[in-house]
Amino acid sequence: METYQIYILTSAVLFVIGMGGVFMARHFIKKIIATIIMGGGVFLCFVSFAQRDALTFADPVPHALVITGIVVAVASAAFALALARRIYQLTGEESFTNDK
Amino acid sequence: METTSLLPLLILGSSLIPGVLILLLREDQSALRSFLNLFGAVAKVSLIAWVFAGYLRGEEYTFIFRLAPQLTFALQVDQLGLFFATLSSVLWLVTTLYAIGYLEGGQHRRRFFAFFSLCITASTGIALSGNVVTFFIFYEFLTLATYPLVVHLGTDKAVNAGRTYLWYTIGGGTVLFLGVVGLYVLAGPVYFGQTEIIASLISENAPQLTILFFVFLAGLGVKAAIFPLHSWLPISMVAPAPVSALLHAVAVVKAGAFGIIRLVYDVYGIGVAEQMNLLTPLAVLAAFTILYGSIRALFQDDFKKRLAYSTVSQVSYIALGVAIPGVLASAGAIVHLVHQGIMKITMFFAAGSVAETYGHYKISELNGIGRRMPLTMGAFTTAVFGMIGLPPIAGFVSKWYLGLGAVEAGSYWVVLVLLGSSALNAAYFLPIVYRAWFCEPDHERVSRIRSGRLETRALLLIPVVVTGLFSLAAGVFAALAGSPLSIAREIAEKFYLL
Amino acid sequence: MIWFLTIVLPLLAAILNAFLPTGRRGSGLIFVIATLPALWLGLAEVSGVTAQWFLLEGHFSLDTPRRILLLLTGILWAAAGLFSGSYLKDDARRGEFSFYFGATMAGNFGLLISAEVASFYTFFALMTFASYGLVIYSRTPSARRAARIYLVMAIFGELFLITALYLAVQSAGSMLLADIPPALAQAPNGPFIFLLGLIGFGVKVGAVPLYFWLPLAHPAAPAPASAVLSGAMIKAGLVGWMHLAPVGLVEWPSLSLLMVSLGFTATLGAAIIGMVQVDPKTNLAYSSISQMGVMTVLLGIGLYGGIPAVMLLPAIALYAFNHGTAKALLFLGTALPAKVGGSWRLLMWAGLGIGVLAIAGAPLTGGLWTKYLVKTFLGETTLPGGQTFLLLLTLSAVTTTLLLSRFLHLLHRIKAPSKNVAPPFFLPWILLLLAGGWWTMSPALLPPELMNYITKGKGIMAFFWNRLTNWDALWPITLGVVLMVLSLRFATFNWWPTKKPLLPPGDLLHIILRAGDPVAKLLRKGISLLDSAMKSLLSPEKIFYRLSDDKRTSKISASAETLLRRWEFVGIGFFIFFLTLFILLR
Amino acid sequence: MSVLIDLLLAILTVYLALQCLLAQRLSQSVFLFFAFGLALALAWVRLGAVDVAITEAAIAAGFMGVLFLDALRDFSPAVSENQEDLKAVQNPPSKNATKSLLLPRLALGLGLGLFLLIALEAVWKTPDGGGLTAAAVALLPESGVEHPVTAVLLNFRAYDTWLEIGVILLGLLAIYAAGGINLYRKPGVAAKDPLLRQVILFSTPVLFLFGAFLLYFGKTGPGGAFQAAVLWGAIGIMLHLGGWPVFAVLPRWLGQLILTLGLGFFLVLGFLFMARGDALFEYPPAYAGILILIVETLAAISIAAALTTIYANINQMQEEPKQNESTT
Amino acid sequence: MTDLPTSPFPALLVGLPILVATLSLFFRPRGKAVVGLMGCLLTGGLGLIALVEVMQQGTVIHILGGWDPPLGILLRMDSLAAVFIGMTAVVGVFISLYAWWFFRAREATNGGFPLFWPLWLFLWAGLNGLFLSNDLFNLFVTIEVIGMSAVALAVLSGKTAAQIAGLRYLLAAITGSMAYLFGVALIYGSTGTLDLGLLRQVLEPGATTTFALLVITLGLMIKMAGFPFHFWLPPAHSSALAPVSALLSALVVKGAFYILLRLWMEVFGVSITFSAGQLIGLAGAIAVIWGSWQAFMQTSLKLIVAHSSVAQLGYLLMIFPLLILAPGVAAGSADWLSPAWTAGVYQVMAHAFAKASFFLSAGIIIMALGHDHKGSLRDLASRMPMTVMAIGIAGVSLIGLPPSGGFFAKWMLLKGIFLSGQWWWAPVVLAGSFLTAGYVFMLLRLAFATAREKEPFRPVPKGLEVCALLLALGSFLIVLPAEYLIQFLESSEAFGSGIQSIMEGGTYGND
Repeated sequence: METYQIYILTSAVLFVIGMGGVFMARHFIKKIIATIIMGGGVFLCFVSFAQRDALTFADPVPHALVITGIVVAVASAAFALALARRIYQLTGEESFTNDK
Repeated sequence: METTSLLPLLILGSSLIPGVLILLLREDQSALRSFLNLFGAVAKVSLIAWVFAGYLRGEEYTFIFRLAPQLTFALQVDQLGLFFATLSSVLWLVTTLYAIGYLEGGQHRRRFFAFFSLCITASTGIALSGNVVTFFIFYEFLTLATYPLVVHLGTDKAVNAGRTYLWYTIGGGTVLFLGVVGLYVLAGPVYFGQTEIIASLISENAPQLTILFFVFLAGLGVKAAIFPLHSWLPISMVAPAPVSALLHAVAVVKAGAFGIIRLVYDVYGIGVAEQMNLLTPLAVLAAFTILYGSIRALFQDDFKKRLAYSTVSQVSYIALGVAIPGVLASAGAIVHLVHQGIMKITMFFAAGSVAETYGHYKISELNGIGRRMPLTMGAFTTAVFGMIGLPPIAGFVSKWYLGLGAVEAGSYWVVLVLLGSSALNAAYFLPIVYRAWFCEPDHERVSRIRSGRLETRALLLIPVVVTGLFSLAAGVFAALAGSPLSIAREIAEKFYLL
Repeated sequence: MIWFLTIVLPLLAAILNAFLPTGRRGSGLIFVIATLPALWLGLAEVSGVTAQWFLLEGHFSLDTPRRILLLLTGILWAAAGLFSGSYLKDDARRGEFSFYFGATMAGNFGLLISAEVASFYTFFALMTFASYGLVIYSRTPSARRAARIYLVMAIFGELFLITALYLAVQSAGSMLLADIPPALAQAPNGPFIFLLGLIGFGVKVGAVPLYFWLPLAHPAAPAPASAVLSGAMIKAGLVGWMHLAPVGLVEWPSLSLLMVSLGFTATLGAAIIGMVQVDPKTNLAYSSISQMGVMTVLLGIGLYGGIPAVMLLPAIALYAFNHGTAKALLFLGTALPAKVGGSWRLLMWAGLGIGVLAIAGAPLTGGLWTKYLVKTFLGETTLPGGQTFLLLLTLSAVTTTLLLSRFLHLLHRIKAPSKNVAPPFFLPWILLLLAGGWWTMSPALLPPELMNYITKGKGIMAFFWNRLTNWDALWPITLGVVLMVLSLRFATFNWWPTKKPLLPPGDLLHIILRAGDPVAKLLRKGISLLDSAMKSLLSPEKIFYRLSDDKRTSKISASAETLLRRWEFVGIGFFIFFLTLFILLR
Repeated sequence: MSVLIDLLLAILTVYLALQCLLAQRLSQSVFLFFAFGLALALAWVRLGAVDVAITEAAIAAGFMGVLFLDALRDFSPAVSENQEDLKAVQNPPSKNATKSLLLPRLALGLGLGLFLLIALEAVWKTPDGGGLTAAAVALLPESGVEHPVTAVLLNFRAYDTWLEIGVILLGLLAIYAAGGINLYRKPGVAAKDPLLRQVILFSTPVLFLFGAFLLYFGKTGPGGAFQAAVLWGAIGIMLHLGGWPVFAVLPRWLGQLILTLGLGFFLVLGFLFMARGDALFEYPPAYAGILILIVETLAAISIAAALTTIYANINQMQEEPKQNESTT
Repeated sequence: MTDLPTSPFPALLVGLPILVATLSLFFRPRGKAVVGLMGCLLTGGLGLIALVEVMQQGTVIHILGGWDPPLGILLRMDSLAAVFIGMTAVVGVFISLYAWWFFRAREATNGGFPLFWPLWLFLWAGLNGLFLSNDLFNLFVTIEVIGMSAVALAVLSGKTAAQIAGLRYLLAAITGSMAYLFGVALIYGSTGTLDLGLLRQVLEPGATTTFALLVITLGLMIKMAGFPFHFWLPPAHSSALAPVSALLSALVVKGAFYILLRLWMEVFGVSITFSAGQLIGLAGAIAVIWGSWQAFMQTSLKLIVAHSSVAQLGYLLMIFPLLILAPGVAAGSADWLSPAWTAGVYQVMAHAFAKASFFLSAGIIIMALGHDHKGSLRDLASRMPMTVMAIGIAGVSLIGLPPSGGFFAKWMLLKGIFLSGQWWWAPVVLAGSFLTAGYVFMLLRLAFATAREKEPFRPVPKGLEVCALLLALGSFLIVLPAEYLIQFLESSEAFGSGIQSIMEGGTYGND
């Protein structure tokens, strides 16, 4: 078993955990964290492939993609967090109450 | 097919452009609005006359615009279309006059007249469509153009009526849509008159064609108010009288009936339709509708509602005639298109005038109205006798041809239906006549809303007299060359020669 | 031109007179002028015309029987018109009366001169519906009722009529009326078509059993209208029959027997019922039914073959002529006793007597003439039972005499004015008396061959001075008069009703109504049930509205949507979708 | 041995992720999230992705963590229980409600499980596509930089990177939008702890230098604009925490210039060369190195400014009085 | 790939809006609006010029940085992309003009929402980028740009409801993007390339490809609010400001659809089965029915319109089953492909115009009345005839009545359905039309009804009404050039192509 294989499996698991979190977690913050975990899984997958495809050095393209991806994900998450906090301030709600 | 002419487009434009312009006018510019309206109406009548003359000289007027492969917007001129277009345009002219008088001082006249014009545009469009899809386009356009007219009053009743009206017509349109697409898929672009296309498919695609026929029928049947798709019609009676008149006499129901004529004669061809046994169900439905409408009409006290149910019944004559193979019945059906139109419009005009002048909406209030509005009610009575099928009024002529056609085809039961309908017609119309002429007015209830030297406003009176005379003339001069009947006969004969 | 004037002038007269204010003179004259073309056509032979523009191509022409009838009609309308001009001069609704009167006149003339189906039917209908206005004219409840029944029956008749015409035209392949009898003779469904026509026109004719509207409607109208109703318009139905009947071309024993027996039933039965009426006009109406029965018989024997149409039809027309003039005279006469006083009454009674005798068929009247015609044909026919028919005919003379004596008796009871006066409308009456009498005597109306046939070539005077004929004609009348006088003289026999008729007018109607009432109620109930069922059930939009307007529906759909908006359910949806797609992609 | 480490690390990561989501208290979650980020960063290192590790640690774990931490002050101040538990205590749910929750959760769990199985199969069976290493190596000399990741980021796929810088600016704008505030409101002032201020003052230059080093080093080895930007951004955040609201002092136009410089210059440069007839973001190989360095530097400054502003704005939200509902 | 003509337009289409957006940040609110509007007009003009360019030159490309794929990124503008960009340009310009008046009218009370302009320009750039992109990862970035700017715009109003809806939207968007990115990762891992053109050549069927297809499809379905994932759309669209709602529903959701369509058609053909297409179609069908029904049941105007979007997007999904050829059907004999594609493109365009107009009209009404409860629409026809007209015309297009773009789309859809023999979709199309008519005419019905009580009524700038009306008319006018447009689209590689379904169970897991 090679390193990348371990991580590639891990990536799938992380993705699933993140997804489960998005669907099941109640609190806004947890949902946001869950999306980041999802993203973590995806990025792990990329980087694992990079390691698999390494020659003298690891495949730089996935690395670059992941860096881009992380920044994008963080920007979204920060935005989500801002929204969540704003909602809390305005209504005191910490989770979706499922009314319209 | 190759020659392209803008004349058909111009015919449409003669009402479309005034319609749009009116929409841009201010509400208080009523003189200009009336001018535009009448100008458009007169222009349309003259244009159609011009085209008709040209057509008789053997010229072709075709306008074609390709939207997509196999999807063509085509206006073409044939006798049946011109026939219908003439009816529409002439009655539009009359109704415009009437409407100007009727709505004097009313609300939202800008909207009313604008859509009124659009409505007739659609009607002419239906008449001049050269193929199924163009027909469908105008068919739906008509639905939309009439809606604001139906709900014109804006009362809850009107608005709810509009709702029902739309449910039905849109539903019908949707079904028709299915049929149109199905036809295109099966047979390619079908121009009216190209019955050989369907005929060539009959050996392979008979079941599909049968299904399509009934899909079409369901779609067209809504506007033609064939049972059980008729409910919208009596309900949409809440509209102002000119609208009801136009709706019942020309625009909407006729669009459906005209569509059925086109379907049977110009798309499927009578031969194919007969061969595939498509007509019997249509005949049965139409016959049932005729009786049903009449029976329902018996129980209506609302003047216009009774007229509406009568329309349900009368329009099905057209479908019935179409469903009976034979030149005579076809001619009867086609000529009834016009005859029913002029008679029914007379009746609605009369009903509207009575309501507008004396505020009577119910039949039970009409005692002695004949004395007070002799010309109006005289025209109405003429139309009534026509409806019953008494000569020498227009209705007799169509009924005569229908009956004779039925006998010729050996469908004796149809004759029974016609007779039953005549009897029922008499049963629900004659009481009105009786009240109008032979009952003493209930004096305390009589108060004229508007006073004047004439029995009512001139613009309300002239149209009703004119259409009343029309319905008389269409019967008395039926044999004259150029009368509706003679044209209808020619059309029908052409269908059977093909 | 004259053909159109025949129709147009009455219509113009109708409109003109409708605007003539009450109390103004001249309306009678206008009507008379309006009848002139018809009279001219009735007298002179004018070749027919074709009006291609009219309706479904109009043809107008006349043949002998119709010319006779047109003449009759013209005379009657002229007389009645003149009569009405003064009779109704001060009536508040005269304008209206004149309108319907004129329109009816136009219809009546028109149907006689029409030679093809469409215009015939047109004018027939015009006459039928315009005369509604005459029937309802007095606006009394009984008139309204009579008018309603009249209308219903008229429409009933029209329906049969139009069916018969459809079928006839179809089998003839032509709209010309002249083509119809041969076609019916050929067509397998000819008898059926004729039967339809028999019923359709039978309503107008007042044939058994469709006559019951007649004793109500004819008396309801004012006297001049009654006169034309009973004298002229009733003959329109006869014309219709004559147009359809393939006389001499076929042998339809059952139809023939049917007509003959119905005719005799009418002749005798109506006379008896008429006798027990108390209103002179009702009495006359029954008499009309009775007399039409004789004509029915005549036509009936024609359907058995053997007698050519050119013989029979003019004969029937002549019978109708006699009856028409006399009946009109009597109907107009009903207006007289209350107005005519003094010595004028003598003239009046004489005139009425002549009328009665003419109908009864007394010697020296046209009645004898016409009765003789009937007798001749009854004798000639090969229809089984010819002798019985002759007997019945003789019997009918007795009953007719009784009936009409009863009529005179009823008139007699009307209180006369004490002064020696004659109303202005007495003059038209006299004119009618003269005209009717003269034309009845004249043989000119008949085609020579028929004339020869009847008189066996001996000439007309020989016929009139035939002792045997006179005696045959005279004794039943004498018997009738004697019976009448006896019954009036001796109280034990005087069971004539005075206040209330023994049988209500329109006898059969009451039975029909009694029997039909529950049926009608049931029918109405059924229809209204059907109506309400259709109202509620058969409007899919209502079901839809109920569904969509229901609070619950919106609640359910809203909560479903809320459910779908929950993250858990989104997740479940996600996985379901995922797994399904996964399986489908494998 | 190394496999074992990797296995352990993998299990740890998964465990932390799970715990992070399952934790009862929100604060636990946030701390576990920190830990998760670090574990993931370790994994990156194990996979030879040092750049990614730095980015992850700095941005995903660090920056986001700080934001979450900051948010903790906000949510459920008294008890950091989960909201639903709190509510459950306040009004005990009916039996139905719990039942209705249980079933969907079970279904969800089942779905997740199946999804996981399928996902595992899929990743396991991934064929070897070979990647783009060879292509990158081949073109590296033309790129103007020596570090392949930087080459990809700022030259080969400069477009993505440019868009990404745009995303950060966009994120900032979005957060403004989320706050329902106007762009020109300046961040307020935070707490003034003297000790903290000292520490911050001290660490600022260190961080700055380290960031600059990373930036420059990015040309040849791991490190680059983002990593530097995070460090510089950290300065901004700390200064803000210490009561020196950087953007409050700067003139407005300058602040905006700093924020947009990276994106703008990047693009303008691209357009300039495009005007010359080249493609967008096509640099002449000769100047590529220096141009990339400039772009990177400016990008780093902008990103740092953006991160600072983001923090400042999010941080400030709580202090802002409840805004009057703007009626739309 | 490189033999296609190069054009600067693709780069400009993405670059310029962002440049203007950046520039606009330097201005005060008023100036921001002016610059923003100018930028919008510029971008719109650019889009149309680019469309003309493609019409003249055929497909053009722009190799970013001069690096060829797979290492570099290629912007590719074929006729399909050009049409979408052109549509975005037209709709965008009108919405921008509307927004200009809209925000000016409320400047006094709400400050005029200056942030709208940069965000909208970012969004526009993202959309253009998305239509042009030929790279899986770049697509991810563009959808993130779109997603974030869209959510930011959605919450711009600052209302609580908008923010909750926005957060839901954002989380859904992130989840969708992550799922998409997971698929991208797997694809990259198994092929080593991200370029769509190359992928088509090298992608092998197998478990990984299938899974990647699955997550990508699901991710994009979430982003485009396909049936079970429409949960975020109605609240987000309905609570946003009017011009924003218009943007979101007219343009944003189309982006995800565009990618989904292209990926299915151009990339994943190797592992797609006929029945999978049926499932997507089913989702679309349910969306049509469900969305329309929900719209019918709503009580406020914007919610009606928002739910209607769900349904209208369902029609888009319904073309998928038609584009996949059942095993054994030769692509040459499949004459329904072109109609199906036409249906898709026209549905996108018609919906863009009509729905934009609808939302803009809703905004006008809200501005005039202060709220949009449907009951208050009474008597609107006499007070604001132009707006009611716009609603009517747009509604007609949504219903699919002739001769609107919606009609054309439905016509083509039905035609495709019949030609392909998949008749079971036909009732759905009809039922959808019928229900759509239900809610459209419910609105019109109210508009024509007389008011029970006179509500306060604020006058509205005429420009707003004109914009809405013109957009509505646009949904009709697009039919006029139909024939030319179809011809033009046929030059695109994807347009008119179908996927040969793999045999059931044939190639999965044979590695």
